[in-house]
Amino acid sequence: MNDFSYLKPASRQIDFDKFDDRLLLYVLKYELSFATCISCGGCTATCSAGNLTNFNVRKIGLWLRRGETEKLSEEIGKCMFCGKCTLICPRDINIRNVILLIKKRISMLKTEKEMP
Amino acid sequence: MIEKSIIIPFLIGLIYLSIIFIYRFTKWIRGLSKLDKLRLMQSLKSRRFMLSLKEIFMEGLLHHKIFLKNPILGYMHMSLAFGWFLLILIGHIEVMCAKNSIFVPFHLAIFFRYFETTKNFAFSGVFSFLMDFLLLFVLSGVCMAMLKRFKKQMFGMKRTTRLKTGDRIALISLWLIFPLRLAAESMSANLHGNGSFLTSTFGNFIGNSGSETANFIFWMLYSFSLGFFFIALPNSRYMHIFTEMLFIFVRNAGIKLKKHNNTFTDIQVYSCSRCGLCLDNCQLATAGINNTQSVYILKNIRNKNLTDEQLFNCLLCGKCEVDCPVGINTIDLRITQRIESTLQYNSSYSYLEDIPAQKADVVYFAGCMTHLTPGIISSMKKIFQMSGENVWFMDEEKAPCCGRPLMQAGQYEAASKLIFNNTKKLLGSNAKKLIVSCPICYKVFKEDYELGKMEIVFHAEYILQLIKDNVIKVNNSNERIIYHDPCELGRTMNMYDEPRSVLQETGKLIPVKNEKQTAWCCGGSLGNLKISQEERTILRNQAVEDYLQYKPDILATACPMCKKTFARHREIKVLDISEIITNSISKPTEEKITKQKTKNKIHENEFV
Amino acid sequence: MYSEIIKNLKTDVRLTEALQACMNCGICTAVCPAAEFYEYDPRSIAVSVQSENREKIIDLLESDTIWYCGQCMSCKTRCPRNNCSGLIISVLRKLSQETGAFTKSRMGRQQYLILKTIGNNILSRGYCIHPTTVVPETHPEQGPVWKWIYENMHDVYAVVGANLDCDGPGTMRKINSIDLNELNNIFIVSGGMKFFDTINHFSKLKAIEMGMVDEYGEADMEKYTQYLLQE
Amino acid sequence: MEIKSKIKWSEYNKEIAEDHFFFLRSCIRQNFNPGAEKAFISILKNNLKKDIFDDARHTTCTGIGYHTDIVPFETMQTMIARQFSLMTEKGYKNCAVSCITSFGSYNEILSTWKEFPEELAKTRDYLKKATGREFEIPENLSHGCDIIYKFRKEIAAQSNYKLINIETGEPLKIVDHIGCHYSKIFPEKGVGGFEYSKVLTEMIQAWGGQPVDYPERRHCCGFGFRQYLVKSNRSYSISNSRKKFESMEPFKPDAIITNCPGCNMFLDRWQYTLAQIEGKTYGGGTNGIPVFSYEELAGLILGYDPWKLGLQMHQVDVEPFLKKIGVRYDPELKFVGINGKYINEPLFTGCLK
Amino acid sequence: MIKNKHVAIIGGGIAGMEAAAVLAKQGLKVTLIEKEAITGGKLNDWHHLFPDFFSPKTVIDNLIAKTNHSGVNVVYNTEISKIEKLNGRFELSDERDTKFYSDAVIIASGFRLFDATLKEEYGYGIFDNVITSVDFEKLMKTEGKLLTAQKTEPKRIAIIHCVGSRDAKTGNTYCSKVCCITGIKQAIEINKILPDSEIYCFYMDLRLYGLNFDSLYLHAQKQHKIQFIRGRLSEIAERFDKSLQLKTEDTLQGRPLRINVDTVILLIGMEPGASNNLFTKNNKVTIDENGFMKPINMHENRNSSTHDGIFLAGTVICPMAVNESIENARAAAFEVISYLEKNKL
Repeated sequence: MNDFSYLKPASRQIDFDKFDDRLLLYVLKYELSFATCISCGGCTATCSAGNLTNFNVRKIGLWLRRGETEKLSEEIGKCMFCGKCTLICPRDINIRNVILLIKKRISMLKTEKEMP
Repeated sequence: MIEKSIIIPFLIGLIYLSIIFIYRFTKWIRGLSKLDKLRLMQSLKSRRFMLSLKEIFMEGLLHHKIFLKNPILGYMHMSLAFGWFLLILIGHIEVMCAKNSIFVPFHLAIFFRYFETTKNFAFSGVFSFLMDFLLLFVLSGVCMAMLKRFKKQMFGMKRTTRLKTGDRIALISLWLIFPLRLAAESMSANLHGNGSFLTSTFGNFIGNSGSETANFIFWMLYSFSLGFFFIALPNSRYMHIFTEMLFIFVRNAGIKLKKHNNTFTDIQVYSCSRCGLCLDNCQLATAGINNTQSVYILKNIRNKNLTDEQLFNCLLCGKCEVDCPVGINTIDLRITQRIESTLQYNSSYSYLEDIPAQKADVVYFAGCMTHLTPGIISSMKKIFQMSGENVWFMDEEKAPCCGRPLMQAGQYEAASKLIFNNTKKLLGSNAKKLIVSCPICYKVFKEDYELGKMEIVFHAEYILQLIKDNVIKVNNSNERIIYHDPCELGRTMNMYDEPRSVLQETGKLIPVKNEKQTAWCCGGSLGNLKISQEERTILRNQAVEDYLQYKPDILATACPMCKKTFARHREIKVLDISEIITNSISKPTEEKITKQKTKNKIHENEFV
Repeated sequence: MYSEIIKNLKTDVRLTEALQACMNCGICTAVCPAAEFYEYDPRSIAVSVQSENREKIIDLLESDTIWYCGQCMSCKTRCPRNNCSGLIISVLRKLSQETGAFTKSRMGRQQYLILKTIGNNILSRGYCIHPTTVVPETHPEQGPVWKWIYENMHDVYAVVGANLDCDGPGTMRKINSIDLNELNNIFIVSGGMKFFDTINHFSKLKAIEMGMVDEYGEADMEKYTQYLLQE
Repeated sequence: MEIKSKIKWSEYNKEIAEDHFFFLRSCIRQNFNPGAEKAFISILKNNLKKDIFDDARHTTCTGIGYHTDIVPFETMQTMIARQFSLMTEKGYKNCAVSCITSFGSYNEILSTWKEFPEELAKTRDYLKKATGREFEIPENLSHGCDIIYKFRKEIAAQSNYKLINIETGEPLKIVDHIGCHYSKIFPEKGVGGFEYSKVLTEMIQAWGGQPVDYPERRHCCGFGFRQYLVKSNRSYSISNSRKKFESMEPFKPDAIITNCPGCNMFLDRWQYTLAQIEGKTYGGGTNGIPVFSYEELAGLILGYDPWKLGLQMHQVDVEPFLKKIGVRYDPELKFVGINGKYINEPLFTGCLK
Repeated sequence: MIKNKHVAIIGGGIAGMEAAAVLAKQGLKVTLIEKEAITGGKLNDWHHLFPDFFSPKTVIDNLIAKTNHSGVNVVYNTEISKIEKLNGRFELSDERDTKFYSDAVIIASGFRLFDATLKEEYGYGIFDNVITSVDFEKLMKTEGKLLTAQKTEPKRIAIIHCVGSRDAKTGNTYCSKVCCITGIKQAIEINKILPDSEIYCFYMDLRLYGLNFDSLYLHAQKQHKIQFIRGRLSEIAERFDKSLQLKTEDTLQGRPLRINVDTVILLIGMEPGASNNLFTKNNKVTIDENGFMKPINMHENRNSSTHDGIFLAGTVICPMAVNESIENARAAAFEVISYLEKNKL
């Protein structure tokens, strides 16, 4: 038999039909202001953690909307909770709470063993 | 024998209560850490024991603090607690006199008028008068309590706590005890004439319709109400009556919550009388947030149904702690609950690379919030330039957070990682002084960092020293200044005077009604993770509108967060202390400038 | 090595065609097969080149990124500004090879492998690909039928009327030496040969840099090839 | 320059020469489907009675070298100029290009020469210096499929079979795959433009079949030049092919028709490989969906012997398809050598053993 | 006296009607020439106006009342194809050679809707479940509901911005300006009738130029859960179940994105009117590089064409919203009056 280990069929495309909305629904339930995000990037620009590493608050929001649970659980721990993003946000989104809720839901998923 | 049966309900209640008490108190004390137990033991042997007793008397019985805050409410609590206490005490003395013995059955005083139908012992008249008087005293409290339940405004209270079933049973039985005692004693007075001005009057009122049976029934009801009350008590808020005593001993022994729940949490939770004073002072209510105040948090911890939405919806401003008549550490308690609720949250700050520490005499840590108020940074730079000290601006470019916001969000472990990293850098600088311009940072540096001999100085203190040392000379502009006490600096760190002393040098400081301990929270608090921006704006407006009445030229703050919050209001000019100082610095003469320049050569490169 | 990099970039006529002004709409990435598979975003390539930011462009030249494109040109069809990221890539790749930047990335270094196969085929046979070079061992995905064809090449091609490796016209015929000569001359005159030499040159330098040398201190390109295949 | 085109593509038709073609071969086609090119010439000469010249002297256009970035643009321009020079020498003005990559390259160069005349002058100069040759720009440049498309009805008229299931009488469902460089670079060079190119679908219709649209119809097969040619990059290729198969699967096509030599081979081979890796076939059972080039399909309906067309060189078995349309063939002769001599057989055919 | 002067207005849409009413009220003789059998133009098909969901019918009814009241002579079913200046007066004629004479002309012939079939990759006219924003307005007006071609309630709806705008591939490189807010308005309308549906807007930039447009955007996000994905749609393809597969890039993430939806609404832009070219033939009226009528200058003289005496009103000049069109027409009317005053001798 031939060895096909050099071939790894894969796709990077975001597939909206396989959308993991567990985090998003949880966040929106408790922090509706998140719905108004316009991805302006103001949060990322001011972010204390983002100043030190490639942590990107705007992308956190984006991943939340795209159901990227795994990426979120990798990245969310980098936030320092300093709150600058919340002060900067032109839509007055309570970003600190959004991050807190993501952390909460991820910790819930871990105990429920729902993680992908 | 049937006669004696009236004590049974009371006795059952009392036994049940005692068992619960012994069980709980033992559990709580055993649950304290070894060190805390030692502290408790030692405090019992020291002067603190007397202090605790005094406090128990002053607060537990007289309700001195409530009295100061609200005399009517204070009287109500005092009449119930102190009155009842005296009823028991005098009652016992009466029994002792009557029986001529020190050792008398403890229940006798409770049912004395039922068993002792004669008035033939020494001072019996005086006693019966006293007892009637005390009963009247207590009854006045009961009446007020009933009134308060239905018409809280009469007591100057905007809000009162909501009741649960356990509380309701206890409340009703408590309300019934004294009227029933009055009725029972009046019956006895009617039959035996052993009453005084109150009971006799009521006894006479009954006239001929009194009988032994009715007497027995009322005394039995009285006994039942006591029994019910005792049984309901452990599951009601009245548990606080006794827990509070233990709490006072424990608190006075210097025991504090250490970032995780232990039985001290329970002691505090059970010590809460749900008096509702924390409701009135909580600014959140202005914004329509009415279910997250400390009393509800304590209740929900007890009932194990605390939600994140409640727990994290608190400004951590500390106003409730100031007012708490029991002295519960509401802030510590809440933060501990936050820590417990976020234990599973992960965090990773491996990216906090080792930025080499710079050797300096003084380190300046601006903090995240100050980075959003560049006016404060440039003022601080000017001030450092004048001081001529060798300053390292630690977070000028790569700015890690101090860790306090994480603490406030309950993520203690994550905060510790930041603290560890910052500590390493701070110690590496070999500086003697760390200057911070943000109270949020100041608090965490003071309380949670271990920086050895390094002195942690708030910028107001530092500026004050520079003024005293004549390094900075300021002009007094006579502008009307209101100083806003930041929560994290005032109520929780007790720094009230230094900022005021600084401001007095530059303008006319106007005293306002809500200052120091009772100062407003600006609404911007990082402690609250749930409040919406609209709600924050309501809080801010509440403060600003109050300040505007005094027609200030400047609203001075010592906190970048407060500054940022107030600055969104268009009608008030907000400046940080450091900015006010740099604005009012007297222009140094030419000679001085050159002198300064040579002195500050290194720093000019750094900061200009 | 990167002096005048921006100027060199802009002198390529293909860039004039390929990049008007990008408005960052992402229509190219939406259909890009490379974006489907790699951490690749043609939109951001266009934006980087448009920025004419030296650092960004040098980063690109030295990165794997520019080597992800599969040159299908799907991006060309849809662009609302008539740009073509695929063609921008061609320009960048050319520059990367001219400057030697390609040896700094794993994907870039593969150019040496391609040169050794496709380049060699072109010059020596006049074909880009020849059946004898599609060896079943290195092409397991070609399957058992191809293995059968490969093993019975002469017969199978003859049956379908091909003229494998023979003179005269027809399928897979042998390209005679006169035509091959013309081809080689074209490569010499038009810069193709020089380009081959450049790729060879920088690959050798890389091999030496990586310590792959023979006993005379010359680059050991056999070893380098093996390294690239394993990389 | 911004082109202000308001072409209604569904009504657009490109110009395709009538007769007298100079044939330009494809490297990949010759390698993997040598019978198809042979059939193309035969169809033009014998069935359509056209003049097509197969010049032994022409070489690769170096398009694969260009798109793998080892051959500079100038060199490819000169190489293509040499092909034109051979054409000019033989007195032809119309090119018939077999390869899609070449077709794209020829068009790219013709467009460049139009847009930048200095590039044309430079190329003339290079060619002259290198070979002493001169050349004329062809009047018409058509891909092989364009020509078959143009004469699809004539072919249908001469055909022995139709793309109809002889048992059910239903037209066969056929998906088309257009090589990317056919009209993605220059939509106006393709029949009907790019989005809904008619070049293959109208062939299918003319021959009795039913073209089927599917979501990933326009997606690249995944060749990606360097992405396939370097072994460690081949996951790119298979991933993109898989995307296509997954998308066409619900439509249950009877066959795939392509106009590109590379796509033809890849869509055939990757079905086998995917089955080996993931155990999944797209054609039902152990077989895949047969993949035909337009010449192979034209040859089949015209009654060419499947084994002369080279259909035995496909990994996916074509026999089920042949049976559907009723082609008479001798299964015994599938794997024989020259003169009917017995040679080995492949280990297995189809996608799974 | 300019009261005897005659003004011809080409186009009985909202701009033409407004200009006609204003001029007639000033006592001028006004002929309003409309190619259809009714006035009101394309607004007749519209259901609601952005950003306040105002009724277009009210606008049209008021304009009709205004024109009737002021004595405008409305000529229906007449499409002017030629404007000429003869002996100091304008001669307007149609294909049937009906002639009108006037002292001044206002061209208010409006715009043309982008033909979405030109954007082949979006499958309009090919897939049943792809409709345009105009189709949607008509649907809402006539049936008040949105169903798929299979007569089911769509679960997911995509709204595609910039169809035929800012696109060299369709030859329109300008922005149609009103589509972004129309998309948001329609998204909200869909959410109102199909509260459980998911609605996605695919956009490049949201060009919400008007007051309250951005607050409508905020409202759409917060109250109606409309999702906005930044990425230009690349293609639409029909799946086996007749749902539609959309491909775009999530540009904020830099990754290709695929989504299956039940219905697609294409926000088609405004194109120059078909007759613009005809008008340039016999006089000095010119069109700009996009094909819209060219004013003398776009800042102070937007209503004057490059031919003295011929004026422009509404969307012949550029894409405009209803309110702008009406205001613009009013301004054109006053330009006409001052022109006639100046030339009264």
